[in-house]
Amino acid sequence: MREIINYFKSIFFALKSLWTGMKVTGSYFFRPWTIITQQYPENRKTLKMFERTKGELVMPHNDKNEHQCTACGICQMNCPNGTIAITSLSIETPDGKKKKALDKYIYNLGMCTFCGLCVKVCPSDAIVFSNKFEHAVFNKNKLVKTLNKEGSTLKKGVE
Amino acid sequence: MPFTFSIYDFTGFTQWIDATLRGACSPFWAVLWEMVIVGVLFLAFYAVVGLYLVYAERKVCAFIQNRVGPNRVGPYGFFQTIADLIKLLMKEIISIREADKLLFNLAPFIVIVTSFLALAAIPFAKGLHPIDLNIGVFYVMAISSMGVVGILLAGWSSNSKYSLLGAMRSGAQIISYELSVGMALVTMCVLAGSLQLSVIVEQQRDLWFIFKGHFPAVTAFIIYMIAATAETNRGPFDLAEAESELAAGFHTEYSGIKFAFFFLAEYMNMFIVASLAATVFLGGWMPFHIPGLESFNHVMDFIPPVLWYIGKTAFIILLMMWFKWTFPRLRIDQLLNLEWKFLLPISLVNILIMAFIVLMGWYIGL
Amino acid sequence: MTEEIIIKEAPEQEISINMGPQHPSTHGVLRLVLSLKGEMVQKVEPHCGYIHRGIEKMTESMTYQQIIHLTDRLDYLSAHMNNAAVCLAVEKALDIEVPERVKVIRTIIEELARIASHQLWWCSFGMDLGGLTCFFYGLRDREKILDIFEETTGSRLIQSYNCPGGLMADLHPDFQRKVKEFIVYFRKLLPEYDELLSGNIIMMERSKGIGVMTKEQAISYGMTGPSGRGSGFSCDVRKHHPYHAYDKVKFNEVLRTEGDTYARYMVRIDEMRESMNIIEQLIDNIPAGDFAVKMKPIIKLPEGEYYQRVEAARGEFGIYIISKGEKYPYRMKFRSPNFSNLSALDALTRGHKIADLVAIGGSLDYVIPDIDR
Amino acid sequence: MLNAGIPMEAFLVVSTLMFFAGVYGFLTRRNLITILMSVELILNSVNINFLVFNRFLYPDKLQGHFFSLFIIAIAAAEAAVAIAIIINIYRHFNTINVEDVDKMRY
Amino acid sequence: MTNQELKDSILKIEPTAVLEEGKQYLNLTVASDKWHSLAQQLKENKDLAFDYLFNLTGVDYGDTLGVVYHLESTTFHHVMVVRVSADRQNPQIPTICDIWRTAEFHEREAFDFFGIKFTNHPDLRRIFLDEEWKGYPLRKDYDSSLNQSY
Amino acid sequence: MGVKIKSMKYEDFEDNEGLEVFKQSGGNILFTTLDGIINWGRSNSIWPLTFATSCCGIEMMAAGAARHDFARFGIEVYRASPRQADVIVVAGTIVPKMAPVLKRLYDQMPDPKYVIAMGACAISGGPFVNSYSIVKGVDLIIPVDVYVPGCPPRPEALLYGVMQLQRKIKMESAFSKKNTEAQRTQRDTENNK
Amino acid sequence: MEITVNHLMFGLFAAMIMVFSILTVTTRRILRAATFLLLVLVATAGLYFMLNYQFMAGVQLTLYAGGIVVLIIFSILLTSHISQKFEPVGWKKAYFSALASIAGAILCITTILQHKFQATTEAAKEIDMKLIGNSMLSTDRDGYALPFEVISVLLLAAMIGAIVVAKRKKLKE
Amino acid sequence: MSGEFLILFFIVAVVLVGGAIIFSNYAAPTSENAVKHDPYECGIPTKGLTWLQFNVGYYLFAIIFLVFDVEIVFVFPWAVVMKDLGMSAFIEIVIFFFVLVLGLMYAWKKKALVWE
Ligand code: SF4
Ligand code: SF4
Ligand code: SF4
Repeated sequence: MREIINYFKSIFFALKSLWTGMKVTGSYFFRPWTIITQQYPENRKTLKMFERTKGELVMPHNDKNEHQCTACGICQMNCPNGTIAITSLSIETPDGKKKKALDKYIYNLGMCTFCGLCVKVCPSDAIVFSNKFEHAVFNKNKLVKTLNKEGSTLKKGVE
Repeated sequence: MPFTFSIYDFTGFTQWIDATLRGACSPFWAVLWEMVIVGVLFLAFYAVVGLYLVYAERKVCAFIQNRVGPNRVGPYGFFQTIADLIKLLMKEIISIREADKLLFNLAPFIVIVTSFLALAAIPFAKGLHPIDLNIGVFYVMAISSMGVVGILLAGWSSNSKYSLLGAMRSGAQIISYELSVGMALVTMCVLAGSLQLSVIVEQQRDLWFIFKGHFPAVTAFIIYMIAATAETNRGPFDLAEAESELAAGFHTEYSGIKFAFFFLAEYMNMFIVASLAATVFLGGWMPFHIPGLESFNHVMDFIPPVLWYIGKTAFIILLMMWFKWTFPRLRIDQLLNLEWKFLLPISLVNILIMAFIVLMGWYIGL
Repeated sequence: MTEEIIIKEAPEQEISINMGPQHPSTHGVLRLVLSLKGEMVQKVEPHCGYIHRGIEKMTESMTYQQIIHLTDRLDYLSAHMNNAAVCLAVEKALDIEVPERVKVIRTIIEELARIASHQLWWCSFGMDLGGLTCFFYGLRDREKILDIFEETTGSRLIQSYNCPGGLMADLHPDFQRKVKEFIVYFRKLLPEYDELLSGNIIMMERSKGIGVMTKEQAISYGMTGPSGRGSGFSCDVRKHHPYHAYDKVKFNEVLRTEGDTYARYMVRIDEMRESMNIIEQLIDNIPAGDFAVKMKPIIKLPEGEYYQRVEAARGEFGIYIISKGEKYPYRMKFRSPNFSNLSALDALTRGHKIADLVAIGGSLDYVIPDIDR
Repeated sequence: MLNAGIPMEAFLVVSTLMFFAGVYGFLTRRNLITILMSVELILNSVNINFLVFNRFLYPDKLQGHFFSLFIIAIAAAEAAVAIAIIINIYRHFNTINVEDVDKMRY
Repeated sequence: MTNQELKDSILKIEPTAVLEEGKQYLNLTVASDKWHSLAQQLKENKDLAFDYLFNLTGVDYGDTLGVVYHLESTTFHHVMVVRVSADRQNPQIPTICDIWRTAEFHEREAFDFFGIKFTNHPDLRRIFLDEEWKGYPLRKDYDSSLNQSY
Repeated sequence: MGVKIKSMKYEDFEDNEGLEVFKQSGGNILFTTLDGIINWGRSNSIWPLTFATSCCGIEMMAAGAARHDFARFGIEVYRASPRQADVIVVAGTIVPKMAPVLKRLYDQMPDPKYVIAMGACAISGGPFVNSYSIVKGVDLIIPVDVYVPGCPPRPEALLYGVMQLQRKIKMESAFSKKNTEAQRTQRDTENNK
Repeated sequence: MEITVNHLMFGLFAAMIMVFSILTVTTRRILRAATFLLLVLVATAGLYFMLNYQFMAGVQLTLYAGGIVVLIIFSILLTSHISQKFEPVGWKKAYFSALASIAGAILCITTILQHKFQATTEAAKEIDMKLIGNSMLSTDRDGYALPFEVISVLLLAAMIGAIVVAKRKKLKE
Repeated sequence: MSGEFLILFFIVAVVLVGGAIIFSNYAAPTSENAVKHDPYECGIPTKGLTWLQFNVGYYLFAIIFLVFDVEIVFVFPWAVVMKDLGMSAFIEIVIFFFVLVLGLMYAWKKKALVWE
């Protein structure tokens, strides 16, 4: 007899626990306003990243097409996997001294791990992270970018 | 025969077609033409139902899961499954080395043909009943009991371990649960005293069977729902294609359109069991009536039978989807346990209770 | 003269079947070779290395700051804890006392990461059992934590937020408010997890009494973290060898004695509550101060050996550094919790069914890159 | 109705062919399961005959109908036991070939 | 148990062992042929009860190879580091995976990376790398060009 | 332009020059329309293979979850069997031991098939380029259609990558049978010169 | 005689039966044999259907096609592998068996064709389920109540027998 | 509509499947490579036979299923007339079920219903 009672008890318990679960899912089904989906391409205009979001490395240029990189190479040295390659030329300053200047700041977006070391160690704050995340391309080579703009020069006063 | 089209009764419509055709050509050709028309219509119906069930499932699960689901292909993602179909049609079909090609190709035929034939016996509305056999309930059961062969063949002939394992599982599962489906239906047949689906529907003119048969009918309904979910291989009984265990189960090796047919058949089977449940338990296309409340019944009569039918079927399908997206999956031994130690004994007893109630005349309404 | 080809194998012979590397339930690229008899698992042979990336060798040519970005990627779900181990080891070796603020922030972030990791485990465990909706609910709540992380650290998953001597950046001003909001939110939603899965009869049937491991076995296999604590092995590093601010907060070590899949499951669920307790104790009194101490640009550890253990989301994470006084470590070894836990898989699953194997695997919650390193 | 215009002999010829196909299989097959299948063919053809005779010769009675009904039931029971035995043999001898089983008896 | 007491009781078991106190933990160095029996004692001795092996590291010391074991007692919470070294040409160390089960995988790892052979190990194969992998990558003299297939 | 993606302007996309390379002439009107329909179907129903090796896989999961919802694009149907998958999202590091497996999985997929390389590891080896056990980019093993940089890329970035893939699919001509493997490989190597 | 849909149906079913029953006994792959058997049985159900024995058709489908064949397929799945093929039957044996069968078939068919059956030509009535049920449960002369009960005993015996046989441990080592 | 339509539906279904497969075979792009037609096993070449041996588990259920399937078939005619025949039918079915339940009990006791 006890067995039979247990038998029905177990059935009852099982049905109850199933119903508990169904209540949860069912309640969401009937509350479509709880949907949290961001409709990405539609909300592109309004989509705001957090300001610290690391999307890609950029080198800010001011309106005179000047950047702050002294081509010291510290970032290149600190980068753990060789994402950054800096080529520099030596130019002569007006007062006759030889100085290193940035020729090309090559940054391989397809390799960067966004560890943030380069930005942290840069003595002249020449590079920052931007929020842009839409980078997908068809050709891997497109991911290798030159950060300094064509014809840009070093900002005055940055050593 | 005049042309009478009414959404409340399709008999006139079908008879008109019949008469026109017979008037126009010889009986043989008339029948043939009729067949072609029915066939094409049915094909379209089948495809539309299949595709939109898939769409519905995706939307339902999306809503349950707090997201929106497909919404970029057409308005509200309405053409999503059509895109899928086109893609699958244009997808390479891979044949498997050392597979038994004949059986490998035969398997999708079997699953589709059985679902097609079973669908043929479902009464959609008054007069919209492709085949009205006097063994209707039994016929649907018999036909759908053959679908499992397709699954077993698919699993075996793919020459892959996962497929075979999945096929064995779903084979054992489907045949086991078929019993309970049958028992639940028998219970209702005791009440109806007939197997003919049209008669069964007619009998529920005043009140649906699930209310007429009260306690045993409700039990039978629950058993039917569980067993039918299991028989269609849907979650939480989807062991055969248990993603987390067996990759894709018995159709692991099927690609392209052949896979699509298994996919489609799964949904059509769901539709069939839901229709059968709607017909046998919830009164098919009969409106909801409460004996005695004439004005209420009149209001209900205004809703066309097709809508009643669709509504009930949709409700049961929704219920099955709700199950699937809520519960974790059972293990194979638990699954068989559930059938053989719970559902089968209970439904055996339930038949006796129903018989007793019928014997004593304790059911509601006569 | 026989008419058909007789199969050579004996009928009840075991056959082997591959699960993975590409398989939804191995959580990545673990490969399990199962010996089956029918559906009974006779033996499980884990084949690792499908994502062996040679991190230990790479560390031998990296500075300690750079190593952080590798420890991040070991067990990416408890990246903070792994980083903290490196930082703690370096700080201890150099005798640097980090500011209180750093300690508290690290603790909070670690606990948040633990919750996030357990949430992800919950989704994937639910998915392993076939409850697909769990996946979405778990990840939905996890997004909140990721937002908090991103706001402060700039990345969602792999933050590289710790650095020897402190943190990479200060907290975002919104941090405290958001964390508090999250705690309120998650306290409300955690019972839903129980309703959906923990209390479900199918789930209980599938996990109770499955994959039982006794305490002795657990210790012998070195099973740590929630998996070990489910067997009653008190192995919480936060309790026994406190670091950060863990000695200042009150929390319970969640222990269960059954040692089955369900116990491991419940330990994690309860740990989420415990983590929320810890965060609540700390979030309102984050001391002011610097977020890092000034370090030399090139860190050289004095010659010697250092061992640092922390409690990652999956168990005890340890790093063992042999330094020869250079800026690169001479040898660095990571003691990853998953690797030890994995070694118990065979013992756990013998005699169970394939479906149980999936459930047990889910309850061990392995992260493959952490195993393979 | 459906059988209108089809002579009874046509049915009988079909069933005869099926019967002898079964006999052929029974004689040539050496695999126990295929032998079982041949037997099923034979039984099935007998069933057809019962029903055909019933329909065409005694359309008002149901004897043939019930006979075939019971034959099918018995065939099912027989198949169940036969398969159980076959599988047992297979588990024991690792073959279901009659000749091999014969040889391996001791 | 303090480190001093530990020292005493271990020396009682194995007089040839060398014990010294490191910065962090007590260090023990033992010859490889004595190691297995000592390990047995370390675990089974009621006062020592080192039942939890939480780390096993292979190290390339240059002229020799070595294995470092980190042991803890879950009852007394004392920790000890054991060092066993082996020669470079034919490194052999007795396995302890019969004592601490977790060592089975860790030893395979050490074999994989350093080529240290653990005698009596039930299943000593490479664990992470392919069977065909040439050389032992974590040895200092490993030539990384050996296996460059990609 | 023949390629339109809902809610996104042509100019909003990166690498439009790269896209032009894939453009194939469709032939006569009938074929162009047919191409249009088929490509519409294909591009809107990209079923991925469940394939994730490491961290990026988690972000791929996040992309499928409620917040970002892959399903909106009709690509939520993750298939565990390569036979039914259209795209393989290589999410995570590939090491030499895994490479043959990946190749095999790719080979077992039915045509037309696509590959998205997600994350720095899959593109170039990422953080592990200097390791002894790394494949420096999956394009060394299988032809890649779209590269999604990041470590890990945000879910939105992956969605963006998927849209790029949709654009690429829409450029193709369904009947010219240019999608077969050998031609693809050849074309891709040319592009990546 | 005008060709009607009936003829087409009968032709289809008859052809299916003849072709597939021969294939069943001659194919060299065991699961194919089972599949062909299934098709034969389904076609037979079609014939029953044409005879207007709808219930029998249903029974044929459920028990034969959906029951016995499934069981057979199950046992095939257990005992054979896809790469197994029967060796062709020895020609002597095949020859004699075929001869015997064909001779038997010709004999029977000629007998059938020569015998004049008193067949009714009227179209078949539909057999109501009620009729079947009534005569199955009635205890009078045309009733089958006793067999009905005996079937249950038979099933019991079959079940017990099958379980005993299947559950027995290996006979000897 | 009547029975002829069964065959119609049969043919329509066959045409649907066959047509789609044939169409797909011609229209879809194809490519060849060495492993495409190998069985899938999570990306690892299959070793040994692709064949799993099963123990008693599955087929015992198939056998018991068959028995109960027969039972259902025989119960259907009974169900139809239950209402009309009343008591006698009820008693007959009780006996019928009783005997069957004996079988089920036996199977239960013999642990034939325990999947292994
Ligand atoms: S970016 Fe900064 S660190 Fe790098 S080279 Fe320029 S100035 Fe130096
Ligand atoms: S973020 Fe890290 S990986 Fe990227 S460029 Fe900077 S240092 Fe290199
Ligand atoms: S790219 Fe970065 S996030 Fe992605 S798998 Fe590689 S290390 Fe992990």
